[in-house]
Amino acid sequence: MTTTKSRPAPEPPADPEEPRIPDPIALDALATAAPRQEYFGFDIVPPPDRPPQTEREVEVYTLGDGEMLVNMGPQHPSTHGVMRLVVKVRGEVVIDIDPVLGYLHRGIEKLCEEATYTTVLTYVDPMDYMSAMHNEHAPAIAFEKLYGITAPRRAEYIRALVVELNRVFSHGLMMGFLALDIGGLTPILYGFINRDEVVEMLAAISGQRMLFNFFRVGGVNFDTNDEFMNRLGRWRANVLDNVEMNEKILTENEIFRARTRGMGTLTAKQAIDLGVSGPNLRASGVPFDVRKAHPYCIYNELEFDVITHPEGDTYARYMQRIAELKQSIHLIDQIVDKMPHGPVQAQVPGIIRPRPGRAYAAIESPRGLYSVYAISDGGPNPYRFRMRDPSFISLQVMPKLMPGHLIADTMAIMASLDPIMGGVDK
Amino acid sequence: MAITTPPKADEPIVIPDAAGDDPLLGEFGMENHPQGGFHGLLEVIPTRADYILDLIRANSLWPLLSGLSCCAIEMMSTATSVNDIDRFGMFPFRASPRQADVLIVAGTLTTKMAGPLVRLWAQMPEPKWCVAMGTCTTSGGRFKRSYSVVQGVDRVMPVDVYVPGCPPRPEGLIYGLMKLQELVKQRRGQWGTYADRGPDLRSWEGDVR
Amino acid sequence: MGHVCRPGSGPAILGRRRALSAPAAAGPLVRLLSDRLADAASELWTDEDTVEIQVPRDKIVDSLRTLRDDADFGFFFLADAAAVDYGVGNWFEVVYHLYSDRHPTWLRVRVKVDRENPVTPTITSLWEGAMFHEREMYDMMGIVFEGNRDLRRIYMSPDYRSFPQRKDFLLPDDAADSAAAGNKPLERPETWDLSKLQDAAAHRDEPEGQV
Amino acid sequence: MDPAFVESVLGVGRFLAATTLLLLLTVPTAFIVGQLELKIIALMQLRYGPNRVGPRGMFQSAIHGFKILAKEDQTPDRADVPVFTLAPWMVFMAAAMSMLVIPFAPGLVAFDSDIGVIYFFAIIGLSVVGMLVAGWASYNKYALLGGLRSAAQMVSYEIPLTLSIVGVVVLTGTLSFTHIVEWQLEHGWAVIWQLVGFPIFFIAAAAEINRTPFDMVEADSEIVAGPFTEYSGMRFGFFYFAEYVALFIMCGILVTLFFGGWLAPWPFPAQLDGFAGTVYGLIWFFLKTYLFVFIAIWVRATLPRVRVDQLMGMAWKALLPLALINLFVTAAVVLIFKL
Repeated sequence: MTTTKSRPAPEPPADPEEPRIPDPIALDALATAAPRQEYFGFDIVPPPDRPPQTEREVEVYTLGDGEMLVNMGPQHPSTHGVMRLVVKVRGEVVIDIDPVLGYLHRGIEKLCEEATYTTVLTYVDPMDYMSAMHNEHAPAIAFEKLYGITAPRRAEYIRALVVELNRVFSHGLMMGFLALDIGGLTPILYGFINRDEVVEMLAAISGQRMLFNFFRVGGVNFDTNDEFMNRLGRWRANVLDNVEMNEKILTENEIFRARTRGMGTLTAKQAIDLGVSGPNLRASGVPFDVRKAHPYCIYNELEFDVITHPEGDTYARYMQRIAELKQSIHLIDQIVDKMPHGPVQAQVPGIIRPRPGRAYAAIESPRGLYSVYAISDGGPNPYRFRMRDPSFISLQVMPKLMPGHLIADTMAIMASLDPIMGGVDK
Repeated sequence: MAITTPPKADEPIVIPDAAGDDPLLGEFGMENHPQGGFHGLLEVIPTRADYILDLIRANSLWPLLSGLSCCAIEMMSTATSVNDIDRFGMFPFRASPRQADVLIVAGTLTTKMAGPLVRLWAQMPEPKWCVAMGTCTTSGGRFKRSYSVVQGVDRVMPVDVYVPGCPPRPEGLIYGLMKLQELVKQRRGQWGTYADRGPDLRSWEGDVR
Repeated sequence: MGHVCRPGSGPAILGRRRALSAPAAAGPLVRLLSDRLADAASELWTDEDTVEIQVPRDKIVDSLRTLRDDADFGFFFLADAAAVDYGVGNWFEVVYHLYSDRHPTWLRVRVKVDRENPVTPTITSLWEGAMFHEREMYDMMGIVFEGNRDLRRIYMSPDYRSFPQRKDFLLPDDAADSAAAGNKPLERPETWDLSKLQDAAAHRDEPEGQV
Repeated sequence: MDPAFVESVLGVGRFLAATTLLLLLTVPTAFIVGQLELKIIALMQLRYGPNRVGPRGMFQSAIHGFKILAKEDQTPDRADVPVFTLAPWMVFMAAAMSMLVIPFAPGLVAFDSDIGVIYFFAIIGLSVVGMLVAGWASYNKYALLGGLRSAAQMVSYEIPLTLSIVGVVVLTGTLSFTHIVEWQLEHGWAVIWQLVGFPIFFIAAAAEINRTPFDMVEADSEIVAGPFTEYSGMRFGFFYFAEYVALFIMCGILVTLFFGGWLAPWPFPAQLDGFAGTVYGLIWFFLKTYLFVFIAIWVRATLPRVRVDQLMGMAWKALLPLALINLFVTAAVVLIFKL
């Protein structure tokens, strides 16, 4: 057998009948004992056509008096992609909720272990597809740490610029999605007008509209060009009007306030305990922003404060996003003012082979702390590439927030957490 | 009594294919209509009605509100103010598959999602069409090698129009949907043939790659 | 602002090396660690913004509790929990990244886990948010967390039987599965004929991993 | 032959003809209202809206309607088939039959009943039965939730809706829509006398026909399409028509009760005689009705949706007491000033 890889070939297990690892929860026994039944993703509510495996599963799938299970997803208008929620309700009141993930699991981490350091940056793009620039930022920093170089200063400024632009449209669309889930048709369209301007601008600098593939190890792919700067100027001239238009239709709306105030209150202690980060954490009053806590890129050269809201409810999370959106626009102004001249790409070879080592890089994505842990074994591709996606962790709060609310509120609360399933499922 | 010669037994009865030689066809602009061959005045009305129905269907294609991943954002962008597919009568994204005409598979199809997606497709009433949007749905794309990705949605269900791109621009999707309109008008879609066979409702969970 | 520089054409100084020494700010944390966690922490190592320790498996919960609750440490936020497979014959490793607002560095805690018997205590009693991390590690690596009350598969379907992120789980066109090894995936019936896919589960347990 | 018998036969014939005509009228009404909704919402969202079918896309809603009729009609496996089939008819007929009593112009009313108001509320209330059984028969949890929501919502809002009209009835002293309009010819539009009754009616009517912000029943971000989730093809088409026809009818009743029906506003002569008068009345009636249709669509493009408990709380805590006070004050005024 000729192998083209540097990895050691796996050793076959001694006895193919024996499972490779002991299975304490007897999954193998289940799989062999019961004949395999038809298993459609959403036909199994209730009960699953297999015995429940864990205490928690027993808890969710055991029905009390007058309760029923409603299955939302994987195709549901407001699960933001292909998440599936098993909701236990009594009447319209939610008793318990069990998020079922994995309908978009594409195995990106595994694929990244097979890719070179440059191609990893293309694989991570579709993860959190609303903030592709952020997805590339953390691996780029981590690989630069592994390789022991830094990007030129102009490249760092361009990185900060595109990343903040990305944050603007991501937060803008969150407003729209929240309104859509509450029943307002129009704010999402206004949000998309803003988003279209920004992505066309980013397409002018990177060449792609959505999955930009703009970052490189040791810099960025292209310098700014005239079209980008023109579009940036035009967009900057009227972006605040656009945001204000959306705010008028939403923030000052009495129905919207009644639907969001006091809904899904997340206390600071709960939020920290559950690992919530980003705007959701700051809306609970915890001033944790990676840009301030561990300044990366050029954020220690920019002036900004960590915005917090003390309430922790859906409305606070919404207001937090708007405040951060405006803060990002403020940051963009500063970045453009301070942008130095110079090259945008360090000299690195085509195939990077860092020395063996480990590197951890965290950035503040629009959904929170997005971090990358990369291990190099000296080869051309990372030995292990791990991504921590904020929306994946944020989804854990749903069983804590939802019970006691109505079905209509589950959608509002989930939209306010702003999960993106591409990032959740990797 | 007039003596008529019966056709010989071994001679096949040939039904003349009217396409091309019927002057009425050109008059109705139906030369290329595959079922457009009509042989007498009586068949004018049903055939013409069919054509009108095709026109109506082509101009009112309601997509199902179902996005799988990244392409879903561009699919929504297609429906918004800048690229407005409401112009073609495609706007009301129906949330229920029972009222949808087009399934736009927007995004990577994973093995876990394959079963639900096939089921969605089966729940849509005929006539229905499927558009595979993005490279992942046409071939697996950048995730082709992955252990949990179906390498192209056409492995589990028929596809009428492929729109490649990662993700395609909204203009690209609009172009694909206009191609679908042509296809509907010419009755070249999958649904006629597919309806005879019926959907294959086996479980795909964890099996398809 | 209009300055154009084609990638790779800059002067050589651009790829300047990063500072290799640990920042002076990490000093207090290193001293604290060797002070209070002397019996648990070993293999202390610092990066430019990370301090790394290794903790034995049976002391991990206590160590993490100390790190979280001790006012001088103040690592209140669990930033990441991940598993690493060091290959057949080696070991697994569970890696925790912690954040504290008192120290300017991340703290990385590594725990070795036996690969033949991958069991380690859960930390959901400390941070409930570790639940999804641990479910993901169980799903992807097969590491079992003792005491976790919801250890189900989170990504793959419940009847899936292998652990994809282990190093002995190979992707389809890996070496063992390549044409050079005599395998021609396009000529295999199951890659294109759906009707023959029912026994794909059988292939999954083959030494080559899932087909 | 007995003239009374002839008259009754003629009456039956007239009734049948009028019913058929109105049933036929519902289809273009639904198309017009649907087209308005498509186009107006598009313009409010800075889009073009449909512009391919017909001049300026005018036939788009008709195309949608015909397309729905030509689709496959599916019945879920475990549905209650007869009920599942009858429910759309019930909703559609409830909407269409209530059109009978609307006076479009002087003399142009299909069924000029002395108890038109009672007839109207009896018939329009039937649609709740249709929605409820549609939700029940679909064998779908979303549909069931939607059906129950619709029952709760409509039953609650019937009460303030009806009470707000009783004010007008007390004021005019008649239950016939035609006489109500004629009363307004003498005394001015009823909205002047019923400043509280009109907003109550408008809000309750929006809730009654499931318009935004009260579209809890088919809240597509929560319960996929409510009671219609399992409906496809022609049966869904009936719901689709009924929704728009009901919007038109509610606006028509609103105009009849509070805005003088076919009467023209102040600078114009209130009404003309003869055939010209009919046309004149029709024009004003439709103008005013479509003004309120426009307002309903405007609201839909602007407001989010309220929650179930907020919706019920509003009906029972705000609208009902207000309607009762309005009724009390109106009755007192009528009694004291002998109007």
